[in-house]
Amino acid sequence: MEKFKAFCIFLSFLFTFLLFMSILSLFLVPNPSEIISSLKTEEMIYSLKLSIATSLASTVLVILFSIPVGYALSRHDFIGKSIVKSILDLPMAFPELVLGLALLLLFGQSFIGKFLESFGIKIVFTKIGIVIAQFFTALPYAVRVIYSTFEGINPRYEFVSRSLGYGELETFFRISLPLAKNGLFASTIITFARCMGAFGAVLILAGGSYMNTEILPITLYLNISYGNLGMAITSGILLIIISFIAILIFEKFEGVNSSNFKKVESIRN
Amino acid sequence: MEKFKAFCIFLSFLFTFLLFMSILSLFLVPNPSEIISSLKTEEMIYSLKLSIATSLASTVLVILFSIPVGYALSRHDFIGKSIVKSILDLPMAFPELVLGLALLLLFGQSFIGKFLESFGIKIVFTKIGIVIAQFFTALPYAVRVIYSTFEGINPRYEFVSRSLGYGELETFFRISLPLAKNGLFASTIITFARCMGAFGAVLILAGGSYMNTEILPITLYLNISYGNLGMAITSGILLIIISFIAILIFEKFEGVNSSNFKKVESIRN
Amino acid sequence: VNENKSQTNKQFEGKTIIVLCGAGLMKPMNELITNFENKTGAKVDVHYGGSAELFGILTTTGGDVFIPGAYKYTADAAKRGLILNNTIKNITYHIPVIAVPKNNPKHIKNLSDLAKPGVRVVIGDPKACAIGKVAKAILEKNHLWTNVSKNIVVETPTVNQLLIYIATNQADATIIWEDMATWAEGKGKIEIIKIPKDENIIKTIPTAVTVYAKKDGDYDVAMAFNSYISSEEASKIWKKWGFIPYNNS
Amino acid sequence: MSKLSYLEVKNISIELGEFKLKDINLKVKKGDYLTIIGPTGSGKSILLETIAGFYKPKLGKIYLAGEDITNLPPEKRKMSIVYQDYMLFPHMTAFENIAYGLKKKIKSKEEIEKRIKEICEILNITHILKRNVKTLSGGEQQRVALARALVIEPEVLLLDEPFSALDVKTKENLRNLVKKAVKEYGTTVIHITHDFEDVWSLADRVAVMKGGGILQEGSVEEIFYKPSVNFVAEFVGTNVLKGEVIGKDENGLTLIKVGDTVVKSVDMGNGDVLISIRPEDVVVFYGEKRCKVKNIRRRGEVVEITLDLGGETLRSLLTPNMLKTLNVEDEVSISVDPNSVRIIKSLKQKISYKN
Amino acid sequence: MSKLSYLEVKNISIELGEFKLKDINLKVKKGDYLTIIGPTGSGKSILLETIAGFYKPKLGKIYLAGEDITNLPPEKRKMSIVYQDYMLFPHMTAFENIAYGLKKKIKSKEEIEKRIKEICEILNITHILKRNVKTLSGGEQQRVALARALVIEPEVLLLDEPFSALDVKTKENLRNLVKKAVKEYGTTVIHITHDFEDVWSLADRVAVMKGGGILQEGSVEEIFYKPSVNFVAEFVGTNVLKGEVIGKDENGLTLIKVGDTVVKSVDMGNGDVLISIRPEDVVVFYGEKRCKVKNIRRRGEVVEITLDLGGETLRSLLTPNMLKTLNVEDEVSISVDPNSVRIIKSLKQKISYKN
Ligand SMILES: Nc1ncnc2c1ncn2[C@@H]1O[C@H](COP(=O)(O)OP(=O)(O)OP(=O)(O)O)[C@@H](O)[C@H]1O
Ligand SMILES: Nc1ncnc2c1ncn2[C@@H]1O[C@H](COP(=O)(O)OP(=O)(O)OP(=O)(O)O)[C@@H](O)[C@H]1O
Ligand SMILES: [Mg+2]
Ligand SMILES: [Mg+2]
Repeated sequence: MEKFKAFCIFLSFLFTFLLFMSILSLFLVPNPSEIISSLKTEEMIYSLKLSIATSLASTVLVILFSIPVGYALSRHDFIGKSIVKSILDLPMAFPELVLGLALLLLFGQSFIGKFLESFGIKIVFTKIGIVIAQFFTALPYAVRVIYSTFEGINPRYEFVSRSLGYGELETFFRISLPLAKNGLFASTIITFARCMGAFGAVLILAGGSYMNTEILPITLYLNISYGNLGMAITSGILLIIISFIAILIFEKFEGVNSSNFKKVESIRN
Repeated sequence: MEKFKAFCIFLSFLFTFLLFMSILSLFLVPNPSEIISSLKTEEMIYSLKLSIATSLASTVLVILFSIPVGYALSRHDFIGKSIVKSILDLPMAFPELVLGLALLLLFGQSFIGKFLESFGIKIVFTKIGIVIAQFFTALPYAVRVIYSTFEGINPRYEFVSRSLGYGELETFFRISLPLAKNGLFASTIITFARCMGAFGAVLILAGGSYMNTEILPITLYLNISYGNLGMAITSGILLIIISFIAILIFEKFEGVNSSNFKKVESIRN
Repeated sequence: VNENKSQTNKQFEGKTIIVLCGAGLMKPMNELITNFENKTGAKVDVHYGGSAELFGILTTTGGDVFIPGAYKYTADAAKRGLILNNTIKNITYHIPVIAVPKNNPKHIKNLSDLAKPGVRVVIGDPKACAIGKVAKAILEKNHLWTNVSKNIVVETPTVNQLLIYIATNQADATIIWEDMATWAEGKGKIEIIKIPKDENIIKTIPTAVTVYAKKDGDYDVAMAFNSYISSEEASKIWKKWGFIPYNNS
Repeated sequence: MSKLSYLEVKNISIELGEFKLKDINLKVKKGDYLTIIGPTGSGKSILLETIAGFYKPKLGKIYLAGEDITNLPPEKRKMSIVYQDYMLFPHMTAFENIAYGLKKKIKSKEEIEKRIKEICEILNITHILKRNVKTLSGGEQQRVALARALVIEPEVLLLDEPFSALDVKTKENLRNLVKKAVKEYGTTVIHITHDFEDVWSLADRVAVMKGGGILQEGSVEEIFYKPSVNFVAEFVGTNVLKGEVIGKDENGLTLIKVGDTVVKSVDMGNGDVLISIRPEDVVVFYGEKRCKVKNIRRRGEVVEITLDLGGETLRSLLTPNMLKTLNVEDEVSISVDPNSVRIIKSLKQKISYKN
Repeated sequence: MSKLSYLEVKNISIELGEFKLKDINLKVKKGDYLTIIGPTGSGKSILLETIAGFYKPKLGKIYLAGEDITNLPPEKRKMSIVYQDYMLFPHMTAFENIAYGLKKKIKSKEEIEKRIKEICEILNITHILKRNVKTLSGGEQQRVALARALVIEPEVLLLDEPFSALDVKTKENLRNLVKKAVKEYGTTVIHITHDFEDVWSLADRVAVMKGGGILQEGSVEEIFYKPSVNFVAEFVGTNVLKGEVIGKDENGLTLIKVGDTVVKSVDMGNGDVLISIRPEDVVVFYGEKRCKVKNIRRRGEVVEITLDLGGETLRSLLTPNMLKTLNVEDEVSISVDPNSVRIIKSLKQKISYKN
């Protein structure tokens, strides 16, 4: 068998194994009865529900907004584009604490915050704050991935669609988006995962208050603080399981829809 | 002008503006003299240097490893592939605290940790630990993006290269990699940014020890902890500036090398 | 850190201990460690972090000396049998104060002002962080809890958040530790209002040697370090950085 | 805008890197069939894409039915294009590709399926309709691309080498199909091709491009029988010979001496002239032995022989049956129908005609 | 392994979705030039890619110079391939694409540049060498792909419609180039084409594919003059007629009655037979009026006329000069060289020959 192929597959399994081992050791810390009883607490159920709800909402929002942004960055030229791109990438480099602070300054007692509050939209210390924090945590990743996906698509496809009578917008939805499928998959997975795991920014912007703005990462932190390790690790485990299931479903789904290139390269198997 | 185009560009500018405003407001928290004096402290300089050094090292490592892994996942079929993919994606969903604990369990007083220590490689509470923590924080992103990039490349290119006399490995370096350029750019930017901003996992695995395993996000955290907000935010600002410059350089570089599709679509301008 | 390696014959030459220390104690702790290393030849790996994170590390992989930001965590650790109970020593006092934004927009002068209508109060989550527990206790002691709790906009899991919210004007008042607030006050980010001793509840910051120290064979060094930082000699350094050393004698 | 030109390209200039389209002018009448020929890299595809609206010209205008469409978005131009490299949507099946444009025009599902069924039967691609286009063979892709463009019955059909990947039989069928469809719907067609059979069987008019410019534009007869004295003659394979008008015969036909041979022409002229003769119009027979066979080469179904007329070189196309007795170095005679001998230029000064 | 077959494809079967290559057998001698023809979608490209090593056959073996290469990686097969859709590396300039394979073989930079310069001058692509291949025209891309494959002088050259995007002139030049190169280096070539001119001017042998199988394989003469009685004759455009042997003439030539006409053949036979006649071998003249002109159609340079021989239909190819006086419904006579009339089948039972 070809050595390089073997090496690549070996590496994949190595990292999978390492991660698997480390996740497994997390599972071994509490004893099972502790996990079960933790799962049944009102707090855990609340936090689980809120986590899933906010992450889903944020993921949908992120994808909705990052698609037009990624598309604009790839297809249109405007002045200062590379600065715009860099600024949009930047939050990836922020420790979550900094991002949280920045969002707090933006949406807190600022002009924008007061403006929104006049419409009854409160962001700081609220559930909306959770979504906002998750949104800005994940947006840069999605934009970057979607941008680079559109870069790889020949604009002639869009042109053919338009010459067949479809307008700019219809063409976008019927041609550009489906062609960007791979990148959309990748960015959705990254976004959802990032939203589920977002902690620091949520903590600062939404406060992280018990049974109110409490999502799983905060439950985890709160319970470590309480000294309630069983609860803490259970919320960690729950987080892992939920994310794993979501990602697995998505990966399966991607597998079905993925490119047809592979079917033709029987020599490689 | 086409409405959809205008809308997409508007959104890009809106988010850029929001992020820009929030970053700007961060800059306004400390006063200039505070920034200057903070910048001159030995601690800040140490932390800056260490941040850059470890992030670069981790970025290089992440890219080196994620390329073969992403390639294997895209080009080869093996049993349990979608589980392997899901596990590799999973750490993106971990709050950094969980990732840090998981790594601590893996490399700490465990079999692997002791095994490595017998070779004199200490990971916990060392600079190597920083790199390891950054590595595992960023790896999943890079793997995911690179995987989805390889999915989009017609394997016939690789075949042509091989029929022209190049072996599997040479073909990979001369054809597959350059064709994956867009994705490599994206994942390098994400990786570098993520490594610069990695905090929780680094704190747990490498310990936030003063002037030893202290990188910028830790400087920020430690200084907030004893109330030195000026120093804290200065380190945040430094982090932002460094990352911005790095990303900007990279974006410019990508611009030069990006696809030629755009040159032909003059109708769009 | 330990520049004079040439000198041998020190008591603990070649030994290393791991200290888990609250991030708020970083400045004096750095100095203490340097001194300890020079004196004994031991190497101290210090690991700063939030009390909760330190507690997490302590329960998963351990460390030799445990110095969280508040007594509560030491008590939790003792309950789980992670530390040697007879080694617990208080190092400094931990004094709650009222913190308000620069210029004190709501003109807070004392604890009872926290109950005034329209004052946005943030406090630590009484279950999650030590300052929360103390703040609640203080307010209850002064029969203000019912009224103040109406003004509380958020209860935070970490003490850092409290400082951030006051410094960025998201809230009008909070109760935090004095040692944490002094620096920010010095830089004009916040203002501090002391709470009279009789209204206040003063806490301590403890240190303790863990069960891991015994397992690792670092017990002697850990014990030496544990005594050193609570010693008379150390108390000068604590004072220098604005802490009030606990009167051990 | 005159009624004569339905589609008019006026002074179009475009720059793409080092390549320039220079001052292109074209007029196409409604229902006309224009083929564009020219060497590879001469800018044919770019011109077509410009008409379709993919490139925006630096200078110049494009009019359709009198309306300035230079800045109109492609979806408003009522044109459909078949790309040289097909550009099938890779995320759709063959059927979905073909249905794509139709769905926009018609709502009725049955109607759509009916029309697709019709065109696919003619194009013989019914059996691959359910397939992912990425797995189709070259010729199948080309036919799907053709179906996609034809089925919406556009006002203007732009074809970029639409038959290049097809075998002779299929090509033949498709030519007939396109011819029929075009007649039926009065479609105006611009068709780029390298295959002169396309020109002969389909075109009303021909434009010859080279190096980003149009060298000649005219009817098929004009281009092949009276090519302009430059690259065009060579490109379309017409003989261009120097001759001298030596008088008229009893029927008023011009007598022209070429080398040692005399040919007759319906055209008028005097003095030194350049004449053009299509190789397939030359009859070779054993006669006065005025020309020498220099070369004989089988070219598929036909045979090309090169003759030396005594100074001038003439290519002639024969079917193999004529050839059985002919050998290189044989001396033969030629005869050409006077209608096929055209005087294309008077040589006042003795200029060379090689481009 | 016999010396006769340098490249041997033995019982190759492959399945791709609904399409199957069925039990393919091919033998190619060293230095031979094999063209593969067949309708689109017949599996030509898949066969070529299988030989090159892109697909792994489900069954069967491929031998090169006696060695089993079925499982050999492509880089060890000493073959180079020109893809139907070029597959130029998009991240390289034209020069880098061409140099790619060469760099692996030769180290000297000067030598590489020299060789590339040589081939590019012949292919006339010197001026585009520095360009990004994504901006090249179809024909330019095709020539670059050809250069990339030719320049490394492979043992076996696999060409998938290598001239389809080129104009007549360029195509002509490239045929000569390939011919020369192949002769010079003794390269073995397998060439897929839809253009019979490629077959006539290049091929030693021809294979005709349909529906995933090879219908006939033989020399060019065999395929065109003695097509197997099925799809092949139709595909290569040969007339297949029913006739009856009625005796011999004084020269020993077989006399065959077809409809109302009698033709002579060099082949032996008796009773009812099927004969094949190439359209271009039929001479039409005004004579005994045994056949009727049914249809006249200009096909590029030539004209195809369909004749009714009294029951049997015969197509004939003429050059236009022959045609000036011919009209539909005219009654004419035909003559065919006996060498061009081939008996391809004796009809014991009166079977129909239409596939
Ligand atoms: N984006 C571009 N930048 C630079 N040059 C270009 C670009 N696009 C096309 N060209 C060049 O312009 C010339 C004309 O290209 P075009 O595709 O129109 O040729 P064509 O006449 O269609 O040729 P073919 O018959 O080979 O398809 C070619 O030399 C091509 O390389
Ligand atoms: N991966 C695949 N899955 C299913 N069918 C396939 C696949 N690849 C090719 N085919 C089908 O196999 C048949 C043969 O394909 P191939 O490309 O060999 O045709 P071809 O003879 O080269 O035709 P053309 O002359 O049009 O290039 C086609 O009908 C094609 O659609
Ligand atoms: Mg073209
Ligand atoms: Mg093919």
